[in-house]
Amino acid sequence: MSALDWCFKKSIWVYHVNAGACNGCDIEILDTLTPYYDVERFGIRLVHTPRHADALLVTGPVTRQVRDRLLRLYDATPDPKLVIAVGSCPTGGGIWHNSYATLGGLANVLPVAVYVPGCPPRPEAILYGVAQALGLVQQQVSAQAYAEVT
Amino acid sequence: MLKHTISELKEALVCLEAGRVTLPYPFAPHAPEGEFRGKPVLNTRKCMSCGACGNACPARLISITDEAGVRTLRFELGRCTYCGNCRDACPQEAITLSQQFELSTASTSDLEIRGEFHLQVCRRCGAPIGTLRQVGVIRERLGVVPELQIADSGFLTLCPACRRASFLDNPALAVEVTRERA
Amino acid sequence: MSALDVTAAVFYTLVFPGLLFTGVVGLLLTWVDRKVTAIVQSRVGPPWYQPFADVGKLLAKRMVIPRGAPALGFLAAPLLAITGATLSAAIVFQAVFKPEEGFIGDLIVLVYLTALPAIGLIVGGASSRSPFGAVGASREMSLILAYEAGFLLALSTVVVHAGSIRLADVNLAQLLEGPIVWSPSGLLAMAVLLVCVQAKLGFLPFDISEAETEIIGGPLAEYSGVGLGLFKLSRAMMFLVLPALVVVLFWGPVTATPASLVAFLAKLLVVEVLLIVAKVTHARVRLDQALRFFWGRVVVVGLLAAALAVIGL
Amino acid sequence: MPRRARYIRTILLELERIHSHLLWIGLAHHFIGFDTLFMQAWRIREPVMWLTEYLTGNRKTYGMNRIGGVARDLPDDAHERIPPVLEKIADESARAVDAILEDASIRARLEGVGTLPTSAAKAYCVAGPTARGSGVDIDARRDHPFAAYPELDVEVCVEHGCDIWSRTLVRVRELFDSIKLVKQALKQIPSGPVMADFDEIVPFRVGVSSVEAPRGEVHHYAMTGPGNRPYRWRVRAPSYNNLQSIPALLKGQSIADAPISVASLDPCFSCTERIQTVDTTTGEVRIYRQEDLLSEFRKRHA
Repeated sequence: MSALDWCFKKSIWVYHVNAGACNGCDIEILDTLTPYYDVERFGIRLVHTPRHADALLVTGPVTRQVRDRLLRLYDATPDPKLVIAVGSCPTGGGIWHNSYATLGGLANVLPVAVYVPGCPPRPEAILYGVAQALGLVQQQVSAQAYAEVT
Repeated sequence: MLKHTISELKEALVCLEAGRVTLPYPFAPHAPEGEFRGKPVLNTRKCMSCGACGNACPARLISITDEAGVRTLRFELGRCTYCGNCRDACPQEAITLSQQFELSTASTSDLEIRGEFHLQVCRRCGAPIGTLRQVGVIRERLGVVPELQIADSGFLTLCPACRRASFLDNPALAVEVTRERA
Repeated sequence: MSALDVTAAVFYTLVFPGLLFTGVVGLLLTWVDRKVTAIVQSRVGPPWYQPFADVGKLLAKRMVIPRGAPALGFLAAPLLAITGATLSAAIVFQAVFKPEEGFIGDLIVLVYLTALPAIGLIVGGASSRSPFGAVGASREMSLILAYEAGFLLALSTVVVHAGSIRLADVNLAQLLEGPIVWSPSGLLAMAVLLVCVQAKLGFLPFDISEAETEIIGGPLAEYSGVGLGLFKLSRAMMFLVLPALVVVLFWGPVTATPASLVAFLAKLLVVEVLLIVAKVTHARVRLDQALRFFWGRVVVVGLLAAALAVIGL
Repeated sequence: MPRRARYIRTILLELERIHSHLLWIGLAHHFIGFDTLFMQAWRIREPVMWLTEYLTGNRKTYGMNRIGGVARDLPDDAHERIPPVLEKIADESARAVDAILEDASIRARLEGVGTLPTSAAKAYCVAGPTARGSGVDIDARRDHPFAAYPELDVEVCVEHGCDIWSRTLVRVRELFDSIKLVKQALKQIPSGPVMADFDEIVPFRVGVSSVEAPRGEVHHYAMTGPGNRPYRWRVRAPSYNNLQSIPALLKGQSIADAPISVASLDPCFSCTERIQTVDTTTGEVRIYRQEDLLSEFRKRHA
């Protein structure tokens, strides 16, 4: 773990992108900054331009209109960068997954590091997702499979 | 200028009096109280894979496919909005919404629930009727109600088309029906 | 200048009170700033190493140069800012550690050097080919016009008190008559200087040129990686240098003895916390309001302080 | 719909208004650079979010309204849990508001900025606190009451300052009024069922409702469809007509006032981004203006 990795683990500047979300997840993202959850303890800060950002927090099912702006935003963020999908809409398209107006989730547009499902995900869940992207915590959820044997 | 400085002192007072309120999360859990609508969990013993939940789900994330005698029930919880309609629609109360909310994952395939159930096939034409459990539940329920007692429970393993056909071919049953009307 | 003197001078400006020392202490003071802001906002705030991690990460990230931007201006701006911060740190601490080497008129040179980071911002903003950069640069220019007047008036009061424009003499004068701040004119001048330092640092009531929510970082909008890192580092260094200047000018003699150094540190922290509390309890003012405030109240009080000093109070 | 369900819907709407107004007060001060109040306002707001999470199972998407009533009854200890939270919010926001009333730096940024005279407010037919801040006395809870509002006394807060400061005052007074309304609703809530019983949702029936949301009147048009799925659903959010007044707000102001003027409408951009036609075959996106729609319609039905 070189000094460089240490710096990246300890200081992540986050830029929030609303790709057609209903503002539910956006408010929960802002909630993580507020005193009860205080994401600055982990060195995470909300910045207002993609140039300063290390991680893109994307909310919303990526409507057609926002697609090329989202790609330009992704290019504007200097490497190394992370993309974190916040909410059920970017994770799988939410209710609008088969609607003509959306592209059905973020995976079809950008390489996503971590998905944080939830409608809206609790601020703790977003905090847990970003901490997991930083490798501070383990993933809790796993698939459930069952085959009936008679 | 004086009023301004007074109001600033009041602001500082309000802030300092509140003290530090940050929760020790994630080092200490902060579980939701009451009936929180978290990740749906399928109780595979109770579930008879009837598909009522699929019909009630707004995000259409429950898919049922029947092939080669096996019905696969698949929940793609990546799209789930945790509304609880599937829990309300399930006749067997097999789906419950857990209190789990930390669902972050690196790949959406971790958010899937998959269940395979054997199908009951119609003994005459081989078309699938429902899962073995469904037929079991129906037989159990029919067994309980006396007046619905039909002599031969063979009808249960016939698909609706074949059942209709067997009624027509069987003269004894037809006679019985007409006598009552006359 | 023999080879030894050159290496001593280079060591002096680049390592001890120069780049390295000021950078480290400046970043620590930025942590104090973020911690105090967090406490007032009733939350925990970042760990002590946070500014180091931020600047370290920025220096390691790839720097994106906007297409069509004049590369020379774009790359020179952060260097301009960092050299300004380093040299002004060297001069301010010279009065403390090597008083005898101070040259006549180093106070005037200091005025120009402390303006270099702001000029770096202007050059950076103008050459970043983005409307936000342009607006940020023009705001920074008019802000400089606003607070330079007050800054000079406060310094003139000190010059009148100390009777010389050499930092070491100011130290000497305070050694004899005691800190300038006790005299009424000194007190007024210190208040004026504090307000101008708040604007020079770009702290909240006056962070008009780098308003995050209005023009997304102004001149810094297009910077990333090394450029942004250098700008943040120079801002952290100025956060040490300017309050240190205030303490050296107004608040008593500062000599190289450990006792007075500890007193210097204590006074420095008092000034820092004063700046931070002012930052936390104020909203950002508009540019025209800032100009009216500086050219109105601040210049009047500055003139009053200078007049009192001339009379001899 | 049973009376108890009406009361539960009213209580939840007022709780949402409380958290929405506290959210706006925090955000507005974030836009003018006063982050301390942003943090403090959202700290005061957090208990309401936990309360609604306890009542409905989710912090924000309550999912309580169902056809014919409410999905879930109030938990039995609701009467012990809600009042203390409201008390805490009432006195903490009272002290915070009292602290900022005289702060010159805030007044300088909010007073006389983003002015929308009463005539312009009526011309742009803005709704909600934006209208009430400009002296337009409209409030859906009193003009055409819904849910349990006929049995509650709603106090409509109107300010005549026509600028951002008066909109702030309107929202602050509405915050305290909502706290009073929730307490009154809790006292008067009748017992009884929360869900009317009906067998089938008749398809292709139309329902229209207009409700006083925190940002203004929101109008829903819904048509039921086969298989208990909505066949048509159209929402006209208040931000849709509030946003039309932005040119009037921004005229003759500097860049610094632009974000706070737009934010003073408490706009919800997601609610207004819906008029978008996509040609499903080519995938080409087109925005229709009113004239194009009218001409298209006349052509089809000429």
